[in-house]
Amino acid sequence: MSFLREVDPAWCPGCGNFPLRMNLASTLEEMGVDKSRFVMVTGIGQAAKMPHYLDVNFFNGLHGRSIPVAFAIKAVNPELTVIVESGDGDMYGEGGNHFIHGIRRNFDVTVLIHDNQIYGLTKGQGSPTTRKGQKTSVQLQGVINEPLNPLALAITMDASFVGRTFIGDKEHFNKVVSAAINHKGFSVVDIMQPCVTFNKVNTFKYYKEKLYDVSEADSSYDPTDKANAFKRALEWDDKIPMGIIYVNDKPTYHELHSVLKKGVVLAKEKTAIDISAELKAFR
Amino acid sequence: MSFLREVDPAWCPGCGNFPLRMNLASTLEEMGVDKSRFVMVTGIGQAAKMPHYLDVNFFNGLHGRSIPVAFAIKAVNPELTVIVESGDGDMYGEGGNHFIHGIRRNFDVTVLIHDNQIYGLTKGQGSPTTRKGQKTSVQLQGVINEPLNPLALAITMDASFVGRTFIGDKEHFNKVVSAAINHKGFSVVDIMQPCVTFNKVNTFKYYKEKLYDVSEADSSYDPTDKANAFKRALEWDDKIPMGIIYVNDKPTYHELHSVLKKGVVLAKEKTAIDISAELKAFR
Amino acid sequence: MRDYVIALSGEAGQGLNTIGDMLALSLFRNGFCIFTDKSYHSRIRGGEYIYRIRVSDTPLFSMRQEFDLIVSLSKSTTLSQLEYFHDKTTLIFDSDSDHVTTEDTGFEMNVMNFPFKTIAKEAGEPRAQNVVALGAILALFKVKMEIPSQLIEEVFSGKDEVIKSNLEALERGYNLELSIDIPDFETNENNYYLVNGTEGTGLGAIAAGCRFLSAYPMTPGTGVMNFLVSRAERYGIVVEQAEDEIAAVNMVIGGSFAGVRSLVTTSGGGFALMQEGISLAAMTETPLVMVDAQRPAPATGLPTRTAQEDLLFVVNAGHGEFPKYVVAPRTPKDAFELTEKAFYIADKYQIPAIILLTESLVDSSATVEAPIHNEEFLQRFVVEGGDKYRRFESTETGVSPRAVPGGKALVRVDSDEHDEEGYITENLKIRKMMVQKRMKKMKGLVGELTAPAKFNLDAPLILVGWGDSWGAIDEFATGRNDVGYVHYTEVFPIDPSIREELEGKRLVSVEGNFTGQFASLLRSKTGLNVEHIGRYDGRPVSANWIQKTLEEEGII
Amino acid sequence: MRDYVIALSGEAGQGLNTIGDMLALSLFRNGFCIFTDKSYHSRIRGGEYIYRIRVSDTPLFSMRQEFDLIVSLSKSTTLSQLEYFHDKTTLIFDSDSDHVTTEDTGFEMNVMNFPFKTIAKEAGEPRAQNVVALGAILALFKVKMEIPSQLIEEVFSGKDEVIKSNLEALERGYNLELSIDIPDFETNENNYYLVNGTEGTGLGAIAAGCRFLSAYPMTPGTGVMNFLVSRAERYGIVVEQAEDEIAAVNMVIGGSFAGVRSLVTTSGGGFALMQEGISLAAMTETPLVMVDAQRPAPATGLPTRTAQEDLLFVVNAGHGEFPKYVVAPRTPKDAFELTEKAFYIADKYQIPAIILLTESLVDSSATVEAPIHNEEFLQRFVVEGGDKYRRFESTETGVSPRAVPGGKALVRVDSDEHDEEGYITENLKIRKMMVQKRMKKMKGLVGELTAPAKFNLDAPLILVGWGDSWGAIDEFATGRNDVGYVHYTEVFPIDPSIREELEGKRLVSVEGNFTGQFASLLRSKTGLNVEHIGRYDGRPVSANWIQKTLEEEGII
Ligand SMILES: Cc1ncc(C[n+]2csc(CCOP(=O)(O)OP(=O)(O)O)c2C)c(N)n1
Ligand SMILES: Cc1ncc(C[n+]2csc(CCOP(=O)(O)OP(=O)(O)O)c2C)c(N)n1
Ligand code: SF4
Ligand code: SF4
Ligand SMILES: [Mg+2]
Ligand SMILES: [Mg+2]
Repeated sequence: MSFLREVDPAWCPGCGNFPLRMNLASTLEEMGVDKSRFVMVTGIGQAAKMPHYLDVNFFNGLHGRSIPVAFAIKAVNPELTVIVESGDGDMYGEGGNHFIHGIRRNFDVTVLIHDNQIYGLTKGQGSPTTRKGQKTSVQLQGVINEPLNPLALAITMDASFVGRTFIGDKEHFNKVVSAAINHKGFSVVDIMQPCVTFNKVNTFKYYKEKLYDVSEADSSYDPTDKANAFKRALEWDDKIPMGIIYVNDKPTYHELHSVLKKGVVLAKEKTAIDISAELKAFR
Repeated sequence: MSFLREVDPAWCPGCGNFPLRMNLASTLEEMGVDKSRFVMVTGIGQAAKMPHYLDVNFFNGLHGRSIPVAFAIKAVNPELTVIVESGDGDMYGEGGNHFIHGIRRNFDVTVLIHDNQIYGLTKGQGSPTTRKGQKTSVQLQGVINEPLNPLALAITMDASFVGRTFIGDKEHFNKVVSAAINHKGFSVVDIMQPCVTFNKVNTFKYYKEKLYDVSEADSSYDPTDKANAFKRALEWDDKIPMGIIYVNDKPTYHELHSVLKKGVVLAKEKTAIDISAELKAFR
Repeated sequence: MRDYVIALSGEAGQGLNTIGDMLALSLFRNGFCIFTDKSYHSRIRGGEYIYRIRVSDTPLFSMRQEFDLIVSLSKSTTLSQLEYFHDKTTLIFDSDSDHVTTEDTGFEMNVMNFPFKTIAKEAGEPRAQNVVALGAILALFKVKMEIPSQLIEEVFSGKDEVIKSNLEALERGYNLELSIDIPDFETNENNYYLVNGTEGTGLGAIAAGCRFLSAYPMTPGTGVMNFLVSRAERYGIVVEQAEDEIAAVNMVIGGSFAGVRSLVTTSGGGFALMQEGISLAAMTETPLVMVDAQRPAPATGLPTRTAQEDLLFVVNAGHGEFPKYVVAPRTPKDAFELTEKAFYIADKYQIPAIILLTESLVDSSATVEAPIHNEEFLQRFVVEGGDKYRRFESTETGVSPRAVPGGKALVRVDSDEHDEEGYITENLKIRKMMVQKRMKKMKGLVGELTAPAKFNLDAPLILVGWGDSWGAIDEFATGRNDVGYVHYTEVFPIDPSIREELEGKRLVSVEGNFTGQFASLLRSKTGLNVEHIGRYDGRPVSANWIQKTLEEEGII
Repeated sequence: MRDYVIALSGEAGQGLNTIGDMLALSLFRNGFCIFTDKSYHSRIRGGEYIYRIRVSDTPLFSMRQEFDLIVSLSKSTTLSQLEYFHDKTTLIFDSDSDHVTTEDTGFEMNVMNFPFKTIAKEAGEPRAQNVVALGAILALFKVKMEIPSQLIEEVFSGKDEVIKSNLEALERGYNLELSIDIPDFETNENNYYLVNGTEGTGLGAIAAGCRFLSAYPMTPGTGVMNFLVSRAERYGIVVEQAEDEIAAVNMVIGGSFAGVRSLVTTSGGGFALMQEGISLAAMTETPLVMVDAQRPAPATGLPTRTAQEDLLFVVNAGHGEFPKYVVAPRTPKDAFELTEKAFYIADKYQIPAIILLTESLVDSSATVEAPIHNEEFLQRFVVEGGDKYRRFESTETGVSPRAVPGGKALVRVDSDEHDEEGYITENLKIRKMMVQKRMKKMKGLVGELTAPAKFNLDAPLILVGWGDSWGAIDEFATGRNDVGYVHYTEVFPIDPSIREELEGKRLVSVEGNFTGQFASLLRSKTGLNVEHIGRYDGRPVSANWIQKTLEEEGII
């Protein structure tokens, strides 16, 4: 079952979203994801155009608001596999509050962030992950804000799965993203994706040189050690950690929720409620 | 110069906001803060009523939106001492996105959060800091979300000063809050404040028993060690850390901003711009 | 029409709400008709809390502001009510407490005092002073003692000792024999229900099959969330407290997209944060049902007071152009029925439907006939779809077949302009077609409207109203032949054909706002010239207020 | 009136914008009048990018959609323009490239091709093919070669080699001698400026003394932010990119509260997120100036297209009732002047003032007279205050003395209802007084309005318009004596006295939306019956479109 739609994506030639798309489609295919029970939820941005170039159910909503939509879809229909596809501006900027509170809910979702460290679609403004000093179309003198560290933030909020991968390493992408999807709970994957048009700093080469997999580098790496994972997540300038950074297998929203833990699929319930009994209390 | 206004606060008898108010007023007095150059910015909630019970300049704005207002006040008038007064719902819930991005700007502000681990003014719903399992007026079966850890979050975002104190320890309050105000940059102080009406778990006694000061407990405690501060910040169930948890003396927004670093006080500038010269470029 | 108004006056935290509810319910269960309201401050303890109960023998739907009997638990809050005293108002207070004197008020009053606290102590429960007062008032109305006794047993169920002493306190109150004249009410067996606006809306939502609610707490909209929370386990409803209102509305859109009737509740300031979400629902043609319980604004305004200030804001909510449906119930019964209809219309036309409540409606209990549950309103209009399914297929009515994900069809929706399949498009011909498709629904929608309530349209003066002002307007107009009215519960869209009936008449809109928003709306849809009077001090309009204001303005 | 329309057709990333700007500016500097527009997709590379230039001898303010000359850099984007070809349209393309044939189009065209690429290569800069075309067109208009030469030197300043080869390419282009007839324009010395809506607004803001801007990027509102960023160092302006639109509006309110003229810019979806902030500004009576650059909605809609869809949304923005001021400039000159006025009105009345732009206005350059800077508009109305200062003092005009923190007075403002000092209150008499105080400002505000533009009001058909449709309406009506118009730039509030002038006439509003929003607004304020025609496919109205649509509707 191919997840690709035959279409010409509106991305710039050379954009990191092209390999990302191919990697994602093949990951989904290899995992044997059931297309009819798969929903992709997105905000707005270059990343968020993804579902238009795949053959999937999708809800392409507002800039920054994918998480609450995804939450409710999953809440009312736990049978669906829900994936959020977002950009660094979309998720960590406009969507920041939903990101942190979505994690707190630990519902079963996989959140893929195309992190190109720039606002692509709106022409090159600094994003929350743009590094200090980088000059952009609005930060003409260079960014002066402290960059947001997505992995550290996700770990702090205790996301139950936190990973990072790179569009340029198909195998690694497949490994991390499929683990994220298989993981039960809120999974965050920060995906390094070069923007060839607006980000001349964080290029393919840049990532290629700096990224390393934490468990390849250190076979004893323990992703369940939160403080240690946090420390790893702080690395950037010399070497950038990727792979499965943090895992905390804890009960999901559905497992803890007093109504949902009974296994009810609200989206399939048809029972009308007999309101007359309820009304009696008001006599 | 007294910072107290003669007025009967609308809080419940026994509320932790009463001692908080007295502690704060005396801290400001002892510091010799210049009242005419002091502005308090708040959102909405019980905490946010504070400026009405003090004799200060204030902007009592919208629920959750104090940080952006405070940012701009400081940006255009660096001569003002700006304090944000907020609740756990106001700051970590509705205001979460501004909290994380406000920290990234590292403008010189002190953010005091009256953390009663509950929504007080709206009658007892769970807040982001309510612990798992606690029953509330909406979470009848107990909260199931992972609580938000304010200190860990502030450290992750690299707030340049992160502290915690308790309304029941005047001296400690004075120490931490005055250090926060004296600190140049974004200072966060999470203040444990019992809500006697809606939070029967996190009581005065509860805090009194569990809170300990990190540097009193360990005289070698180094608040500039980020990973260690993070680890401390994770403590809760047995012992709750307070004091000056994390400090990172780094340049402020004003020191980095290409226009503001020249020392300009926009609020005092009167120079009209000669637009005709500018217009010439369009001929 | 006979009526009698009782006020309980005290501070938040003194248990006035409990005792008021018990008083109202006991009178109601004894066959009286009841209308209640509350006047309170935005604080948890202290401040002013006035619980008023209007007793009558036929149902009434507004308060008379002047009370006949006031039970005072706090001197200061009672003094703040002096403007509502009339010549024969009786003041009751606890003789053990600091009390209101003629010197305080500056006029003679009919004063009674009883040692409530002492009596309660004698009954073995010093905190039961309110129950003593309850007994005394109920005796006055000859309410059967089983009725309050049963309530006491329910409220304190499990605590036998407390029940015993409270029953004792009740009985002692019954025996106090207040010498107060009350009207000679007729109480008959009836089929009425005592419901407030919050309960009416909540019950309507449950009856409509709502199984997902998301909200961020905001007075006075929180009540509906609390109501559904209280029924969540029983009916399998998921109620999620969101991190902010933006999350709340997007969650509800997500739940609805996935196939479940979902509701978001808020008040004006929270509604302001949901604007982009409304526009999203419109563009994705996802049914969206919202409750906006109005309070005085701008900004934070007066959180615990009432207003009808959000009308034009709500009618014009969301950037861009699209059909929406806005209702403003008159009564708790209406709230039930219009909530059901809102879910139905939202599903049938795949549009936002907004239920505009007010603080006074949500906080007031009224005696109503049984709300009518409409089976037809359960229809979901969801299709299964198949291989060639197109979510935004162009149709005659503008309504496309709606499938939900997880079934046979792949469902694609986009907040950008899109083609019939749901894919993003920048083709301007498709754009044009899609605008027309969405706007076509207006025609069907107007066909769904029920005519506004009309009364005595031959009169020289026609009052215009909407929402919960109806009780006051109806009470004022009833029995006068110089005044008629037209009153709306479905406030958007508006059927312009009303023009024919109203043209040439003097129209005066009565509204809970300053600018006359409904007058302006009606004018924009019909060209009719509509004057207005408005109340904007945070209190609901009443028949008396209408009378006084029309006189002041020289209209009558 | 002579005119000539040139279209440059290609894809995003082909440098069309640079070359279009150089072409327009060269023609302008040679004395021609210019109006440009752009049609492009929401993508960074590829897609369709059409840059159109209308040349005339007197200033025009709308596009003629049919072009006389098209320079094609891409076959597919040119084919998508076929509907805008007329009999005599000349198509120019690079003979080295894949090109449009009669077979493709289905009709005969006037085709010319030149080996632009080859010529550029010969000039030593293969990428300069656009410059060759530039030279060829400029030669046609007999534009002095110094003019584009100077531009090339500016654009490539510092890169001497590149300048040299580009100048060479330019000259070779000049020598191509296209045999195309163009009208015989008169070009005179003049005092005109070539400005687009973004620049007009940005310049107006700078002239008004705006020193703080906060925004979250959103097409087509981003331009004004970029403009101020480009001048930030020169004039000492702080431009802050916010984390979201809610932060942006609250920042601007904060900056304004602290005493600095501040501006927030956005587009419809972002404006939706600022609703609560608008209400906050109203309640705290903090001046708030906003730019909403409209694009087609709902939701994400069509990011790079134009519309006039936000009018009623903006006019009714923010929960609760309060005065606001809304302007919709016709031209870039207007944008300058009304932006200045918006800052002035916001300060004078301490209210929100909103500047409604459109994508077509911000992206179009026009030949305008010098924008008039009004010194009076720099007045700030800020007082020093003192010990007894009361921020919300009740006054005749409703405007209270405004002090800013840091001075002699303590300044207290609250989003709750408050007393004159700014302290929170739940006193309902004060509430009532405060509503009246805020609303009183409406009177002064209406007095500030300039009359709408009026033309030939004796005609049997009066068109009604607002904002940047003026160019098209004026062009259509000029020279016809059966059509007049009334055209608004100040769209809220509306002075209802216009009724007297328009009563009894056939009024047809011409708008960039489906529902006729201004028609509806005017009707609600005046009772006038206003019909409407609307364009809602994302393209601006033009004189031709008006003609065609009025004919189709049987109106003319
Ligand atoms: C409410 C709102 N604000 C702003 C925008 C404009 N906008 C669209 S995408 C985007 C940023 C995209 O950046 P990112 O999320 O990093 O995605 P990228 O394009 O880089 O993949 C913005 C600001 C919008 N669509 N909606
Ligand atoms: C936009 C908006 N949403 C909701 C509210 C209602 N509201 C007022 S205060 C509050 C929560 C207060 O909780 P917290 O910040 O913890 O303050 P506390 O009262 O506990 O001190 C809420 C939800 C509001 N005023 N505005
Ligand atoms: S702008 Fe950047 S992210 Fe967007 S499509 Fe182009 S290369 Fe990709
Ligand atoms: S509700 Fe809680 S926080 Fe609010 S005033 Fe009462 S005790 Fe204090
Ligand atoms: Mg990005
Ligand atoms: Mg709290």
